[in-house]
Amino acid sequence: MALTREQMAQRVAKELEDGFYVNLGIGIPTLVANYVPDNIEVMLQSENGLLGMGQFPTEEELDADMINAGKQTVTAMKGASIMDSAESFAMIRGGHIDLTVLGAFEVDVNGDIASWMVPGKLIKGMGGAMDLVAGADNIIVTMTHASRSGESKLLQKCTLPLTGAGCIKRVLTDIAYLEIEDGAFVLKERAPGVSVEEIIAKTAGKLVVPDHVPEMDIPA
Amino acid sequence: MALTREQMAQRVAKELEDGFYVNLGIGIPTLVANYVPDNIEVMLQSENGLLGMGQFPTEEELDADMINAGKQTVTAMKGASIMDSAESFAMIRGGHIDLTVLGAFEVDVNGDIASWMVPGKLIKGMGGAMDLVAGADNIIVTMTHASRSGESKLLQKCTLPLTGAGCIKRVLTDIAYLEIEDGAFVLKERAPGVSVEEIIAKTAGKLVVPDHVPEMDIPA
Amino acid sequence: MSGFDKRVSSYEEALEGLEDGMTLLAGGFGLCGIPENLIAEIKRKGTRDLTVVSNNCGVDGFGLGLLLEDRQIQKMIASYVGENALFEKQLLDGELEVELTPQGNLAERMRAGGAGIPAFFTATGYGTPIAEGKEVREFGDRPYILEAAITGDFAIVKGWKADTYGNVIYRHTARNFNPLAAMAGKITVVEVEEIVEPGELDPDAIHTPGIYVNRLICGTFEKRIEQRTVRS
Amino acid sequence: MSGFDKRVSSYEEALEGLEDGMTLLAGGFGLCGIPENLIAEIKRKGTRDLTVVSNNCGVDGFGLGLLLEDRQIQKMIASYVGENALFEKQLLDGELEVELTPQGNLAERMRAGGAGIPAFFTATGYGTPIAEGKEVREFGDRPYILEAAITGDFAIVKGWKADTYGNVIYRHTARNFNPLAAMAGKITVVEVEEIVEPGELDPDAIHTPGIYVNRLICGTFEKRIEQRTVRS
Repeated sequence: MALTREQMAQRVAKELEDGFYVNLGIGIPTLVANYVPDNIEVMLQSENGLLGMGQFPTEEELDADMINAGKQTVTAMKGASIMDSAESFAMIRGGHIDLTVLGAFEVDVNGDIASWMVPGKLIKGMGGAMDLVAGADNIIVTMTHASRSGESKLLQKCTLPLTGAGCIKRVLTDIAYLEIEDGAFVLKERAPGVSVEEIIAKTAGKLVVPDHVPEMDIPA
Repeated sequence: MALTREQMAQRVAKELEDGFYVNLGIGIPTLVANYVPDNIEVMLQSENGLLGMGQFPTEEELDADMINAGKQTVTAMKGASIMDSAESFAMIRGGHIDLTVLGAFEVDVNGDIASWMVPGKLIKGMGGAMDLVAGADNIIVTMTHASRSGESKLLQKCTLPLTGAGCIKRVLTDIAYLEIEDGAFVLKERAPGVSVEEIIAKTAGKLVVPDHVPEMDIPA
Repeated sequence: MSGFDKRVSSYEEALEGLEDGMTLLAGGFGLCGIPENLIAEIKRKGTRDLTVVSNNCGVDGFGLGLLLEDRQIQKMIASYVGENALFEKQLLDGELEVELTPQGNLAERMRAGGAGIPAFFTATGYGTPIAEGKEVREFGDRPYILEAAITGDFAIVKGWKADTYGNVIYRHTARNFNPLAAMAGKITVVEVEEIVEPGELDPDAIHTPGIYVNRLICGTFEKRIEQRTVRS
Repeated sequence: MSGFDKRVSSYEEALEGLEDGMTLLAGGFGLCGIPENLIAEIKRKGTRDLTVVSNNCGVDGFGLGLLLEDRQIQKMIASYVGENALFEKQLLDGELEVELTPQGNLAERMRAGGAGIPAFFTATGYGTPIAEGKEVREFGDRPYILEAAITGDFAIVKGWKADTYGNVIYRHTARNFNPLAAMAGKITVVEVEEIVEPGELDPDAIHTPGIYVNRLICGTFEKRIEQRTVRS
């Protein structure tokens, strides 16, 4: 069975470590915050200038001057700090974020990622995505393994304009967790009940399949 | 009569305008702060990170955490701001200082300045001098016109290693006020009682002498 | 003598000298921390053919979106412009030019403009469409591209509190691009919620020193919220 | 779980992993805002062949001057080193290497190192000895030189107050190079005068966010004054 969005977030959350500073993109990545293990603490960075993003505000706490990178009203946790955009991106671009989780349209065996524009459609802009992919050593891309029409998003070479080149090492899809090594996707885990054959069939880029591919440990 | 150090500072102070942000170097430039005209306000920047330097502290105000670029204990005036060294030099290098006053060993007709090292002597470092000369549009160099042994410091080409190239437009010496234009020193004013001939004799670089060279208006 | 008192008495005076064809830097992220009254004054004033540098272009009917209504913006330099139907229409109709720049580059390019750095290398954007025509150079084993500084004829900035000398403090994430726009404007105009006397703000806590501020005005703000999200 | 608590229990632990031959960034300007106890610990520890990046090298017998006594510094990158007889002697004897860099470049190079900018252009130093061997390029009608970022294996930093998460506030001009060193250290160690609980410091007033801080310790400081100047 393909993972739900919540299960994808749960699987990503297993990569969190105590004391990690984490930037979560919009969509599935945002859900990761709901599954931080009880025994660790992480701090969320929002690239508009907030390190230590808290939960959404109550009606009483609502404050137009406190938003996240998705422009949602938020709160600051105890121990938060607020900075201007240059300082916020200094933090990102200087490699100080421990883990960045982002969505994508396509990823390829070279670690290239395309996530910001589809030619022919209106271009809305890359926001902070190019900075995030260029800045972090440790990025997990989350996306469905294939498009709705069944086309693989794990390619030999991205077809869409890139967000960054050679920067992605880990991909979690709805059916597999893979790492990018030496010009190939290496299949590390499969979603519960998903066969290796299905993953092979849905992966367009070079795929390395070890002898044993464990199922992910995900609550049903 | 050659100007005293105090008179030189007095003459430079006439270039101050109301609302000027000013950086004063060590030595004669520092004295300029004593002669700010009563009817204007200026704010002093100290490049270690203080905009709005006040007077020296009383014994009671003395604070090791509040010093100027000369490492002297100072105070902050009302309306001061304090910043880190990168922000302080952003201010300087970005051209935001209205007037910078600095000492020098040599200045030449191209606006080159040498002020930080004499080969063969121990090199102590340029501190912020290279940043200051490269950052300000409006710089006044203050120095004696000639060395103690009588050698001119206003040259056709600097002989000492430079602090900056092509950045000086105005020089106040103990005997003259000059501006650098089109590859020459233009004699604008002479110290009271100093003859044009003396200035010509003591200026090694190309000197343009207008028909009329007024005496400086300096209290005796 | 006026000394360091940066206050002006009207929004009209605050934007005196802003002319057709100029480059305008605007603080704000989404609708958070935008100089809303200064933008409204530019609409009233009718200045045209502006190049506007701002992370976003407001929404329909508010913020920089107001300047689209009478086609006052000729070119927009931004990182994300997806919130605005009129923007989309003018872009598709070829009435508006847009230069997309990554958010971090936008911030750093404005800071560089204010700090006297004409260009810097960054990994952001290497291998992407925004690297086209830009110099690539390796440092260590990594490729970087050269990005140029941005400055503006005017910067419009929204602060929280300022003293009369123009020392500004921002509030929470309304800080965002405001201090950077303030650094990079030839003429920087700041509107705030409260103006206090010099000495009332802690010198250690100033975000924008008054040296960057040419004009200061106190306004009242709607502070519209773009994505109102609350927990129960 | 320790989460974000950056506190260590001793100066020894604070500098664990600092090894011979490493590059050390040190905050401070003159003797103002120097991490004096961390420096003293490096002396005690006896780490050698250090490359030290700091605006100055302390004075005889205090601050970084202490590290000269046992010749622990192999190379000094600084803007001004004129306050120290032992420094002068070791330099003249060829026992110490020095790279002089303008103060603004030093600050900006450390910030760049922390911000992922490998190099930037600056007008500072063009036409001077420090431009030798560096690329020159014109932007507009002005020549600039290319300067490289600086990073360090360790950064030692003196703050005023911090919370246990390592969010730091500096006091007055003791700020100077400290926030920049903090950004550019692979391992950044901060000593402060007071440690408070998270939530006690205003998030809008943090100078160094805790993300840059790996280790935090509370110390007592002599705060020696270099030029004691008072008015009567």
